[in-house]
Formats: sequence, structure tokens, C-alpha cells
Amino acid sequence: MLVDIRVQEETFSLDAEIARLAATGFDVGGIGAFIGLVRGDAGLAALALEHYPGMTESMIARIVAQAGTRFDLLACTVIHRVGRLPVGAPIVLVLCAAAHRGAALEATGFVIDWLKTQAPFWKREDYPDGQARWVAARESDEAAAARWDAGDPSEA
Amino acid sequence: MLVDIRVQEETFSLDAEIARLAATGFDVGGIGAFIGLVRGDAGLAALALEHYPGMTESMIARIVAQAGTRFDLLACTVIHRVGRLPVGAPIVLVLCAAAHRGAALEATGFVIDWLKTQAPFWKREDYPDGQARWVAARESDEAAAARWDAGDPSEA
Amino acid sequence: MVEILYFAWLRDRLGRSRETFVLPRDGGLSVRDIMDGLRRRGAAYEEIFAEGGGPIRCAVNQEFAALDSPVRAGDELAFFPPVTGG
Amino acid sequence: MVEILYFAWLRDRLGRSRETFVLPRDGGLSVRDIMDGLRRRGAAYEEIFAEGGGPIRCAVNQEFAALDSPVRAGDELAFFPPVTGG
Repeated sequence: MLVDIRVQEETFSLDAEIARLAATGFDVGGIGAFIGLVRGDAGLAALALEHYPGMTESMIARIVAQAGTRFDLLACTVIHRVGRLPVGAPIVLVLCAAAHRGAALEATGFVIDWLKTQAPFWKREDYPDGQARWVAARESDEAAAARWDAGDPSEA
Repeated sequence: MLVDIRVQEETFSLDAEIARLAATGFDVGGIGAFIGLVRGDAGLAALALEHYPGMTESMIARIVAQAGTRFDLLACTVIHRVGRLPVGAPIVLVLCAAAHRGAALEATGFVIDWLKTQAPFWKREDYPDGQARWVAARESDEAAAARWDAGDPSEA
Repeated sequence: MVEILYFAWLRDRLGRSRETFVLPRDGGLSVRDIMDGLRRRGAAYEEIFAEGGGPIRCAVNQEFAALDSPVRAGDELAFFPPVTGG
Repeated sequence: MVEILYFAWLRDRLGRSRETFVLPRDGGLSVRDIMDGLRRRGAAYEEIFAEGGGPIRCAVNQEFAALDSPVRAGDELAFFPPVTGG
């Protein structure tokens, strides 16, 4: 499995990432993708994203490895942005390539669900009036990850 | 729900399509995507894709409407290519935008599963020696669509 | 009159993508009746509409239809293999 | 010596992102023991490590850890809120 994990301030191009995956061989029949965007909740101006360098990459690598064990994947790309991101900006990209669509889409869900609960990123909401508020973790994210029973990458 | 359905010979740009969805408002938190590619099975040179103009668009519209009823979607884009497509080329794009990732990813799976069994496209495999073979439908595609019980868009 | 369309290998086998079928004055035909009528047009038709000649599907006015679906004057009737897009 | 890291609102509250903690000669401390030691450094520490002050998580050497996980000289111990990426 080809794995590409990046934590970066810059935005990303799906076309470039998909071309990269498609160029790795002609066994890829389907690519599942998830793109997270900064949602403009209640007058939000921007999100500031912080992470734990080192641990972030190793946790994402573990999640992706687990996805590779569980699903028949040919490649997986995860790009997560950090820094200040305005409303509407892309935050995260998960791409999973497989011979067949089932594995590609399921693995995409698996990776983003675990990333939400296991990768050490924190979001701060910045408002136009200068107020800032750290986002609280959502129980629904824990529940979403728990659906993938026995797949907890932190226990790998 | 914003719906965009296109059947075309030209390729597509995910970056352009995502920018279009993101520009429709700031309520979008996640976009699920599926990209189908021409897999290079056993010396295949290209696929030739044919469809039933008129019925194709109306069946896809019905599938998308059903997805909108079932999932909390803000927008859905489906682009399906026709004509001769070389190995590695993108065939189909499904993009589902929602406030939350669960709806976006599930709707993406729903749309592609039903598209595979309900949209009147036919693939012909062309080989370098000039041989051509119409692809047979796969029972696994029927089974994948049937998972979405009671959601058959042809019965809508 | 009914407009008949053929797609994919059915069209290749017949060498045509469309033709017309004149309904009898008293009407009341089903898709199956029309298939029976078309079979009399030649061996290629016998072949594509044969039991076991390969699974085929049909649509009346661009809606999936069954063999016993009624067909009326002005309808568009299409025959094709199970779909393989996506 | 243990390197201690703070992230997100914990760092904001303390006004620092890292500091060191000297282990006693006889070693054998858990994450909880170190939290207790840090609490003596001031009110802001009392606040972030308070029961009910908000849920916090920790990692030892960049692996999620529990309060009773052992901490050894040279380890990197991080405190942070539940993660909210993606």
C-alpha cells in the first residue's frame, strides 16, 4: 500500500493528489475521498488549527496502516492543514484507492472517523470581534469511531 | 439541495467541482467523493462507454433525489463520462456535500451503488489486438445496491 | 407506431440502433408481444430475444419496464443489456 | 528529567507550551504523580488539572497514556484536551 501523510499550512489540490494515485499503477478502480471544510457556524471568522508535531504523523500512519489491514487498499493519502483557516477553506483530505469501490469508500470513512478521535489536532474558533473559543470534542465523534469495532488504532 | 448532473465526453476537475460546491454557502462541513477510474485489467487498452441519452439523466436525477430524501445533503454533483476512455482515465465522479461527514460519505455510497445498477450506461472493453467485449453486469453490484433497503430509485 | 431503440451488444448484433414497429389497430400489446413480433424480422432478432441468449432489460418511455408492461402508440421502447456504468 | 508539553487551552491557561520536571532519584512516578507535582507550581496548574476543570488527555512519548502510566527519565509527557481535528 502506498501511503502519503502530510501536515501542512498550504491548501491541497485533489486533482494533483488523484493524478498521483492514478499514476501509481492501473489497478486502481475507485478512489473514495473525504474533504473537510471550515463550516461557517454562527458568525465564525476562521479556525486556528494546532497539532502535536511527531505524534500527529505517527497516529495518522497507524490509522492508515489499520485501514490497510482491514480493507483491500492500494493507496491512501491523508493531508491535514494547520494554522489559520478562513470559513469555507478545506481542512482535511482523505483519499483511499482500491480496485473496487466498496473498500475505497469504507476505508475513507474508517480513516476520517479515527482521525477525528485519535490524531492530536485542536481547533480554535476565532470570531470577528476578537473572541476565540477552543472547540470541545464531540461525543458523536467517539461514537462514530467506535462503530469500527475492534479497530482502534491506538491499541494497535 | 443543489443538484448538478452531467454526462459528457470531457474529463472533469475535482478542484473545480469542490470549489463550486464550497461557494454555494458556508454550511458545508464535509464533502464525500467517489471517483471511478478505468482499471487496467488483463491488457485492456480502453473502455468505450455508451448511454441512453435522456433516460440516463432522469435516472441519475432520481437517484440523487432519493439520496437527498434519505440523507441530510446540501448538494450533490454527478458527472459520468461517455466515449472512449483509456486505462487510468476517470469515468465517474460523485460528490455529496453536507454539514456533517456521516451524511456526506453515506450518500456518496448510496449514489454510486444505485448508479451502477440503475443508470443506463454500458461499457465495452477494447483490447490492443482490436478485440472488443461488452462488460457483463455483476451480481455484486445488485447486492451492493440492495443493501440500501427500500431505497430503490426506480420505484420512486 | 412505436419507436424501438437498441443499445450495446443488442445494437451490434442487429446492426441498427433504432427502428419502428407499427401497432395493430386494436392496440393492447405488451413488451413481450412486441418482442414476439420483432423475432419474425430475422435470425439476429431471434438471437437477441432468445431465452438464454443473454439477459436483456427494457424501458418504456425511458422508465425500466417489465415484459408484461403495456406499450402504446407513440411510446419509446428500448432494449438493452443490464447496465454496467459507474 | 521529563519534558512536559501543553497544547490548546492548557497552554493558553498556563502561558507556556513546554517545561521540564525533575524526577526524584528513586523514580517510579506515574502521570498522576507528576500532575500532583505540577499542581504545586501555581493556581493555573491547579485549574487545568482540577477535577471538573475540563477533560484532559495525556501522551507519553507521543502515545496516548493513562493517568497511571509510568513516566521515566527522558520521557516526553504531553497534556492536552480531547482532540478536535478532521
